[in-house]
Order: sequence, then C-alpha cells, then structure tokens
Amino acid sequence: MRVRLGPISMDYKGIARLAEVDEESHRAVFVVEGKETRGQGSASATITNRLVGEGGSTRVVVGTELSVTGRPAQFGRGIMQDVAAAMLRDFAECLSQLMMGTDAQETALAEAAAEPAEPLPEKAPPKPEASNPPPQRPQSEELKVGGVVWKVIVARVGRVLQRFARRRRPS
Amino acid sequence: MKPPQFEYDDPSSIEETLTLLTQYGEDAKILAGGQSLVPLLNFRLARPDRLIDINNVRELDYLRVEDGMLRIGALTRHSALERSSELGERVPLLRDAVRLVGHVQIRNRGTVGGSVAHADPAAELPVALTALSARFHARSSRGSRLLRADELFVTHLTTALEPDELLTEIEVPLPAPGTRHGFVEFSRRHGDFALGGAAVLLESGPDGSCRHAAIALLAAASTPLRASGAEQFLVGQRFNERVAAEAAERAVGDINPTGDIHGSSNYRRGLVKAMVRRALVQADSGAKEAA
Amino acid sequence: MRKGVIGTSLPRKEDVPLLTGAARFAGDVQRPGMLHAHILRSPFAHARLLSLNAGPALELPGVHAVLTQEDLPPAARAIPMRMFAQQDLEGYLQPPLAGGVVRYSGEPVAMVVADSRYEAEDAAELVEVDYSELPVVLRPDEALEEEAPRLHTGPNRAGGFRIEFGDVDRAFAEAHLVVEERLEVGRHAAVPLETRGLVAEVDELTGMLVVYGAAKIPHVNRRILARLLDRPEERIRLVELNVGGGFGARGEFYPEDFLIPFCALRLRRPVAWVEDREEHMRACNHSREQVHDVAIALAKDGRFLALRDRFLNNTGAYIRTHGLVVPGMTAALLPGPYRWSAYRCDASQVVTNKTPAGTYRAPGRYEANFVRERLIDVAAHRLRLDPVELRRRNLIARDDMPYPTGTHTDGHPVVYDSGDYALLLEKGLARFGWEEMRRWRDSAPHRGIGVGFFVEKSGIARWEYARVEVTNRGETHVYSGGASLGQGLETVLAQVAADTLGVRYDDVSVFHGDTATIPDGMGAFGSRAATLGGSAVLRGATRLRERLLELAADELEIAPEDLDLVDDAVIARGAPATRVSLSALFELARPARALGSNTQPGLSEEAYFLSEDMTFPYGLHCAAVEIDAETGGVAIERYTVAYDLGRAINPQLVEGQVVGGAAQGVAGALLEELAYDEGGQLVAGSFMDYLLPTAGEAPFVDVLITEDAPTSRNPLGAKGAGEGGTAAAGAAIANAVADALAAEPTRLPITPERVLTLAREGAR
Amino acid sequence: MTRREVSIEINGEVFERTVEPRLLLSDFIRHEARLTGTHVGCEHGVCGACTVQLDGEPVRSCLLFAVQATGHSIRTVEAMAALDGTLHPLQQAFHETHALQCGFCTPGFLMTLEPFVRDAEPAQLDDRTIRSALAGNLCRCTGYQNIVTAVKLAAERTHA
Repeated sequence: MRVRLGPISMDYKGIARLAEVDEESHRAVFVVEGKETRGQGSASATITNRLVGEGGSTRVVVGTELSVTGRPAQFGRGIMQDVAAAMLRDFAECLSQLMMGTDAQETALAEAAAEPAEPLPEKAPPKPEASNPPPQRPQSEELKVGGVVWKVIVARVGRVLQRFARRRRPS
Repeated sequence: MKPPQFEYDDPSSIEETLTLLTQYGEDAKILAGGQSLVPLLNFRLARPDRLIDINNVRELDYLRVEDGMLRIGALTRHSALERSSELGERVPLLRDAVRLVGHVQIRNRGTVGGSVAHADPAAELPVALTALSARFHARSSRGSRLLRADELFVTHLTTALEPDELLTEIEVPLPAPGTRHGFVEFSRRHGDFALGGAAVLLESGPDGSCRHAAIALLAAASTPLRASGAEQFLVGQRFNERVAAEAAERAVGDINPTGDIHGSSNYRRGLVKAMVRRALVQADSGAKEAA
Repeated sequence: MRKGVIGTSLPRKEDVPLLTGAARFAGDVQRPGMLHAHILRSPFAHARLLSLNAGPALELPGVHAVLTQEDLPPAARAIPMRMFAQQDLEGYLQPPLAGGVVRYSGEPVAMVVADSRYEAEDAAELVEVDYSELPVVLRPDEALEEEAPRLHTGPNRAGGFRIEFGDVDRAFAEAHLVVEERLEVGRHAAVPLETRGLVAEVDELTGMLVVYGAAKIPHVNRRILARLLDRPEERIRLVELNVGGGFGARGEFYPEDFLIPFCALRLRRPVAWVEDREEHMRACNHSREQVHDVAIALAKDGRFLALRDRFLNNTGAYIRTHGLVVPGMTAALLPGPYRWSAYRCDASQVVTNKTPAGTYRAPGRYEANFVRERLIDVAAHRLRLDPVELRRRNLIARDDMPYPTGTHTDGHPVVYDSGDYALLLEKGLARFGWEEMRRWRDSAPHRGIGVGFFVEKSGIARWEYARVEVTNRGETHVYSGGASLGQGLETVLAQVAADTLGVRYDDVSVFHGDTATIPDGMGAFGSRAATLGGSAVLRGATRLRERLLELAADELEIAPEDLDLVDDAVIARGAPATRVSLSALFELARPARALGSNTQPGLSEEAYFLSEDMTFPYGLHCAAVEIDAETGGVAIERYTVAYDLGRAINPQLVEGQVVGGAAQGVAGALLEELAYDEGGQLVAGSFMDYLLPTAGEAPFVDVLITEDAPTSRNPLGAKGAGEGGTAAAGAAIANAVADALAAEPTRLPITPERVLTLAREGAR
Repeated sequence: MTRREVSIEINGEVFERTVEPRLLLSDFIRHEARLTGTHVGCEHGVCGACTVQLDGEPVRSCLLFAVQATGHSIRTVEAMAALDGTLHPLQQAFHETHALQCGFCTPGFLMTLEPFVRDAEPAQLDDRTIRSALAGNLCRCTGYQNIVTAVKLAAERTHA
C-alpha cells in the first residue's frame, strides 16, 4: 500500500482486517497494519465506522486512530496529521460514493474529520442531505492517498455498513 | 540523512521538460528551487524514481507586466520578486508576502512556481496569490490550461496538476489603483512556516465605503482559503475596528485548521481570526501601500 | 597580577582556524580506506525484538558489515555510570546495541558499515527487523502507577534519595501560610550545532587504537572504552578535535562511543560515523523533564520556614553515565540563596519510554530555580508582598559565609563559600532599572516583570592536571587535562599561563584532549575548566617560573629575587640589558647540561590541582515581557543577568558565556520542547519542530559581572562562569509572564497557546 | 543509477568528478573538494551551517545536488581571507567582538553576511534588520549578540 501526499510517498506492506462488528450499535472497526517496505517505520490505523440515523438520511461517522512510527512521525509540522486527514477524507469520499452508487435509495453521507490518535468527535456540523453530493475529486479513479488498499477496505466497510443500513430502514 | 537514489534530467526548454514529463509522469518529480522537496528527499520521505530539474529552463524565469497583468515565470526566484521595484509598486501585497518567506538563503533559491506547486497551506505565496485572484498556467504535451486558485489547490501538498503537467506561469491581475493591502502572519520563530495568517486587499469606492474585498487565509485549511463570507460582508461597509472584528469573526466561521504540537485547532482558529483583523487594519491604514 | 593579563578581554586564541575554515571537526576527518557507519535504530518506543535479518542488506554492493548485539563481546553488555552511581541503578544501564527489548524510539539495534554513508543508509533500509509492540509509558508520574508497563526487571523508580534537615512537618504545621504547587519543566536538550561524530582506526604501525572526535572527558571515556573492549588503556588513544558545542550532552559515553572503535578493531579499517540531526534528536541525551510537588511554609512576616519537595526526574529508558547527577543537583541546590530552618526533598529517578536523559547546562539547577523562584512569587502574591521584597527578607547574609546549606550531592557537601547576595540583588535590580521597568509595566496592559535568583555551583570533580613547558624557541606550551567545547578554554589557560610566567599571551599555545600527550585529566563539565584547569596551570606555571629564575640566576650570577621574567627573557631588575632568553635557558636545561650541573633537566612542570570543594557563584536574572493577548506571543523587552563570579579571567568571554547561556535558558522557557505523541514517537524530531531560537527570538541580554565575593577554594579566586546565564532564565521568564497575566504558570515551556490559556483561565 | 560528470568551480578552482545525482552539494564540497570549512548541521535546510555562495548569493548547500552546480561558481569560507592570511574585515570583526565560541556555525554566518555587509546601507544597520538578516543561521553558543556587534563593526569599516 502506498500512501502519498504530494511529494511524500510511503510504501507499506501489511494487512487490513475487520476487527469488530457490533450489529446492535451498527459499529464496525477495521484495523490496518503496515510496515515500511523500505525503512524501519510502521503504520497502523484503527477505523471505526458507525451508522447514525438522521431524519431521512443516514450518516456514517468515521473515526480513526492512526499510529505511525519512523521518520514520517518525526518529520514535523504535523504532516502526519495532514496525511491522516487526507487519508480519512479519501476514505469517507470513497465510502460515500460506493454506498450511494450501490444503493440509490439509501443516502449515506460519510463525514470525516481527523485528529489522529484521538477518537473522532461527533460534533461535525450536519450536512445537507442527498441533493448535495460529495465533492468530486479530480482524480477520483486513482486515490492519491491510500491507493488500492483503501478500495478493498472501503468495499468491505461498505458491505458491512449497507447491511446495517438496510436493517435500519424500517425505523 | 542522505537522499535515496534517483535518475536525473536537466532539460533546458519547456518542450524538453514536457517530453520528459510525458515519458515518466507519475515516476518523476519536478525539481525547482528544491527548498521543500530536498528536505523530504533527505529524510527519504519522497522517493521519486527521477528528478526533472528545471533550473536550466531559463524561459521560465521572468517577471513582467503586460495587459494589466503581472506575469511571473514559474522559475522566478523569491529574491527576484523581493528586489523588483515594479512588483513593489504594482503588487505590493506580493512583495510583503515574499519578504516573509523563510530566510535569505531560502529566497535566493526558492521559486514562485515551486512554492505554488508544493501547495503548502502555510506558505505565504499561495495565500497571497489566492487573495490576488491569480491564475495558473499549466502545460503538458496534450495542451495547456489555466486554473484558478480554488481549482489548483486540492489539499495539503496536493494540486490539480496532472503528472505530465508543468506549471509555467502565474498571472496576477494588477489591483486597481488605490487598492490597499495587508499581509500578517504569526510564527513561533522568525522565518518559520506560520501558525496562522491572512492576506487582504481592500478597494474603496468614492464615498469611502468598501467596493471590493479579498481575504485569503493562511494555515486555516488544507489549502489557501478565500473567506468569501467575510468579503461579502465588507462590501458596502465603512471601515472601522468593529467592522474589522466582525469580518474576522466571519472569516473563521467554519474553518477547522489542523492542530499540531505548536497549537491546537482551536488555538489556530483564534489566531487566524486575529490575523485577519490585523491584516484588515493594516490594509485600512494604507501604511504599506506602494514601496 | 604582574602583567594584568588575567582580567583582560583579550581576543580568543581559538578563532583564526574557525574563521577561515581551517579548523577540523570530527566530520572532517578522512582516512585512507575509511568506511562509514550508520546506526539502525528502533522505530518503536517499546517493543520486543523478535528477529533481525541482515541478509538483503549485506547483498548490496559496498556493504561491509551489519553488526548486532550478538556480535558484541560480553564485556560490552552495559555502559557504566561515571558519576553519582548507585548500586540499584546497575540493572538500568544501556547496552551498546539492543537485544531482546527496545525501550525508546531511537535505540540502536544494529550497525551498518559501507563504503559511503549513502550506501550505508540504503542498506539499513533493507535490514528486516520484526518487532512486537509493548505498551508504552511516557510520563514519570504514570510510570510509577501500579499497572504501568515496566521497562526493566526492577521497578520504574530506578533510584532516588532523600535529603532532609530540620523539623519539616512541624514547620508546616505552625506556618502562617503554606503554598503548594505542582510545577513541571518540559523536556528539552542541549542540541549543539555540530552533531556527534567519531572516526576510529587501528594504527597499523603501532597497533594503537586511535579514536578521533573525543570531547568533554577524553580520559574518562578512554577508561570506559578500555573496560568495554577489555583492552589496556595505554593501547587506546582518544583525540579531541574542534568540538562544535557540548553544553553537557556531547562527550558523554554513548553506545556509538563503543560501537565505532569496536567496529574499527573488528574490520581493521578506519570507520567513521557522523550523527545526523534526525538521529541526534533521538539518540543524544535529553534533559530537564521533571515534575515537582513542592510546598513552602512561611511565617506571617514572610520569613521562609521550610521547603518540602517531592519530585520525579524523567530519565528516559536507561540510566546513562550521569547516574543520579541531575536529581542530585536539583535536590542539593533547590534551597538556593535563602535561609531555611527545615528542608526535605524526595528525589526519584524514573524510567520511561523516551530517549535517555543526562545533563544540560545548569543541570538540575535550571529546574530547581524555576521551581523555587516560581513558588516564591506565588507566595508573594498570596501575601500581597512585593516578590523582590519577599526575597530580600530571606537571603543568607554575607556574614554567614561560609554557609553550610545542609544539603549534599554525590558526596560533596554543599557549603556556600562566599557571597553577598543582598548586594548582588540591589546591583542587579539597579542595572535592570527595576523602578523604571515597573513604570513601563504599569503604563500598558499585558506587561510584566520578574526575577529569578540563583546560586550556581562550579568546579565539581575536584582535580585537574596541567603541564607547562618552555620550548626550544622560547615559547610556552600548556597541556591541560581540561577539554574545549567552544567555551574559550585555550584563551583562558593561556591568559593564566602568560600572567603567571610573565610571558607574552601570543607566545603561549594550549593543548588538550589528546590522551597521547596528556597523562590524565577530568575534562570540561560543571563550569570547571577555567577554575580547576586554570588553577592547575597557575600552579605549574608558578613552579616553572621559579625554576626559570633559578636557572637564570645561575647563568647571570644574580640572585633570583633580583630577576624578572618579561616576555621572552629573564632580565635583571633595573638593568634590562642583563638578560638571558628563554630559548637559551632551554638549552641550559637540556639533560646533558642539567644532569652535569645537578639540576633537573627540561623546562617542564607538571601540576595537579585539588580543590577542597565546589565554589558557588550566584546571580540574578531580571526579565520584562510584553504579551500579545491575541497570539500568545511573548516579547522580551529587557533582560538582565547580574552574576558574581569572584573573578573573571576574561570578562568578554564570561559575558559571551552568560549571553549564550541565557539564550538557551529563555528558549527552554518559551520555545524548546521535545514533544512526543502517545505512542512514544518524538514528533519534535527535526529543526522544523524543535525550535532552537534564531537571532529573531534570542533576547538582547545585558550582563553585569561583579567580583564582590572571590572564592578561597582556588588560587585564582574564580568561580565557574558557564552556567549562570542559563540557571534562572526559566524562573525569570515564568515570573514575568505571571506578572503580565496575573496568572500562575506552572509549566515550562510557556508556549503561545499556554499563554492564552493562562490569560483566559488563570486570573488569580 | 546513472552517474553524471560534473564540473564545478569552487573558489576559482574547477573540480571535475563523476558523481551520483543524489550527492548533495554540501558533501561534494566537503568530501570531493576537501573544503571542510563548510559544515553540515541539519541537512534539512534550517540551521544554515552549510551556507555557501552560489554565483554570489547565499544558499543552503544541503538543499542542492552537486549536479546542479555544474557551470556555476561556488564560494566558500576558505576564500575569504587573503592569501597572506589577512582576515576579511568581517572575519576580523568576528574575532574582535567574540562573535564565535565553538565556531561550527561561523562559516555559514560569514557566507550569509558577507554580501549583506557589502550591500547594506547604513540606515539598514539597526539591530532588527541585522537580526533578520542572520535569522537563517542558527548559533547555539553566542545568543547572537556579539554577531550583531560584529556586523555593525564590519559594516562601519567597509563603508568608512
């Protein structure tokens, strides 16, 4: 998996796994763990996805805890925060597109804001619903951050979440 | 802390550069002033297969005014901007901004195009150019296009430039005569990337009220950001401290800056607000107008 | 003295090579066939080391070796303490390369040796290391909790001690006012501009192991290296080159100080290692991080009754060479310049998953002065007394000197030798313009003034060596057991030698730091080089002068007391034409001649100086600050340091020490912080985030040097000058900020965001 | 990687070598040209110890590759004093005012300040301007105070 942010690029090899599924609270936790392919650093992310009903739409609250070791962590000015924010935004967009694309009836808006290694607050302002589609990134085909693994994870997250969402529908 | 291996080309023309970009695209990285890229290379956080050094593309190094536009070649060094008396007279905001870039050694080597393409939201020039409604020329073998700041800057360190595209020129519409400006930032040390800042342009009508306002925020978001709500608020207002404070409040209404060890998101939001207010006051005082 | 060389601001002897680029630092050494080492470091703050595969790295062309802990000899299992050692601490010492468990991010795991540094770094990326992460603890108070992850076999409180005198509990019970605070000093570090560097080689002709790049304590380190290599000391030569700053951190014995020589012996090739900045930030000693729960008991009139402190020193993952020095200094000097009837201090040395810590300029005192002086201001605010007046009422009187404080450190009792604290206080305030600055403060909001009084110590590790020689050209050579880290050692020792002998300053050369030409020495730390080193030179030069006069007396047939030594010759007083040059005396002292006339051959005098104890310079920092209530920025309007050193050998050098020291101290109060994330990654790991002050932040520092209280503990009367500029800077800045905000800062550094938080929440 | 031939003029002497493109100019100057007066303090463009003049202008040599200096002229601290050893006025001023202690950062300061002192107008020589001019060079020993004094002294003599 290659993480890119502008000129910064880090290659990790590792695994992504579904660590926890809580059908009751509509919560799914993914863990991604990687080791730098060149260099000694590592990265791991815990991505918590939770479905929240909101009037006619459903909000996916995505929280992430990112832990990075090695030079990316030390090279300052908060680039890891930037990387984390960008990764999460990509993740959210990707998820949002996936879910809106696969189930047109359902409106799932992925909300993302990241402070790494801090549980995501839910205070993000409510977004207007379906009429306002998520912004299209210029290279929406090729995610700048995250690359292939994101797609895999997003697909799996999406499947779990859609299962949750369907179950919510009657309420 | 030594850079990883890479192949190296040093084309001497735009055409040659575009050919190389077409050939190597994603695997190549443009090397301009190198003041941001080389530290990343030394830390081995960037590992392009190939560097395309454009420092010998002399046709990219110019600064001229024509048709009401300031045209800046992408390879123009910060120090050239700093020294240009024409720039000081016609676009003093840019001069004030460039003076705050790093230190003399950085400005002697750093380029305007490099600073723009690096797209650091805490960098001075992208913010000043955003306030100035500059447009950015990108060229590739496929053709050329012109982008606005909001089109160019995508997120942290990321622009909309395609891998085969080269930023060639920045065009800055000359501010109307009588336009006043302010550029303010706060950093913990002299010359560091600021924790927050603002660039402001104010144009007044004959009655003294604001006819046009431009406010761009530094380190407030993942890109340079125009505070359009605050700009609209200012139009038609007669300037005073209260108006400045209100505009500043509106400017940071929905920003959520990234926090780090030097300041939390909250701190930075308050800081950007203060910077906007001060930049407005600075612009209003007009003290910085012209060289 | 005769020529007034001592006490004069002569230009520095060291300068010309440094100004012209001719000086040689460790990184400048190039030897034939030299290889380059790169240290592979743990990215994790705490992890089990499962496996290490160097195979792919060794396949890379240009790579010569990858060394791991398995390659090291048994003698090299741990780097010993050299000061304030305690038996309990043995289990916490650092191995040169980690085996089994890594305990901080940056801990050496392997060493890669290649033809160039570039290739060594390429290869290091290919070494495959498997770790299994362990839980991390970063704060010293959390490390002491029951369920905290344990770093070593022993408890996380690696060591500690109590210092106590008087009836503390009773004093607190009977006090009119008790003020208690939790005060913290953030982790910061020395960060010299030159990173560490070493080149080691085995001289093929002599078999001597030569190590270039020694610093601070070459002879001490040779002893440690000999022990770890199991090699005789005399088969090892350490050579000090130019050294780009030390400030306590550089020159201690680190893992690399073993690894590089070991590698050179093993590969039989010269091996160079130059630390890069990124690794310096994680590898070289950190310092300062302490948490104090401190209380002061006062009588109604403001008299100090008792001081009680319990503090934790976060020493990072291992105990390094300094043992308990930093907490020892903190506890011993916390009482400061005041009279106390009772004092109790419980000091703990606590291990956490951060880079190991050691000394940094004014170690333990920067922290102690902040704690005590901050607390006194808080007390003054509660008593509605002027903070300066409160201090004035409690200073130890001049007539009480020498004053046994009742404390001690590493076996040294702390007995203040001399001092007129009240006089210094008034002189310092006058120099600062205290009354003027009060008016300045009152004329606008967010302005504050504050002081910090300190008593420093200098000249620890009691002895030093010197040898003074006259050469065949009639010049003077001084060999010192001291070391230079850039502080001007050569200048000071040349002044002492020139002054004592009567020769020209320009004719004196000073040599130091080469174990081949200097039999022993203690080096440069704790502001000791000039006082102890200078006293040894004084003693050697005095004896050499006597011999020169006696030799000349024989030659000129004039009684020695009628002779004088002037510049390059011994002359008859009142008849300067009657003379014998120093170079002629050298010929007279050659063995054939000297032995024939039954005198001692050679013009060389060795001397050791032993001091009965430390000396205690003292001083005052005064700061005036203005705060930007929107940004939290702190602007320093005026900064003054008044410092009594007994005697200044070169006042301009001393001023330079004070100004530079103050810049560091102020930066520790406002800018510098080695911030970690929750996982134990040093996020301030480069110069982008670790904020050394530039010329834009370093304040203009006005320096007043006084000589009101010379010491009798050395013949120069001089007290060390190296650390007072730093010692009370944190205290003065914090007190000025407190005054400006009417709030009580309790933690350094006071960052802009903390300033705003204080302004918002802190109004007292 | 493809090595490149470079030909770099340093202090009037041309150095021709074949190097990897990634070789930093600072390393070329120090290890290929053996001019070790240029020091390396951080290798990420903050400390200024590696400052040299590229075609007369101060730049950080740790942020340039040696291949980029081909055809350019580099000036380092070794070129400042006269051949007979007479110090440059700026070096002399540093010496007289104790503007250095350990001296590791000094060559970088000299390279930055030489053009500044040469071009400075007397009106520019207030503390604030001088401090701003040298803010791109870190010094850990002096607290900068005597460096400011040295700049004033050198400028006075230069423009006298």
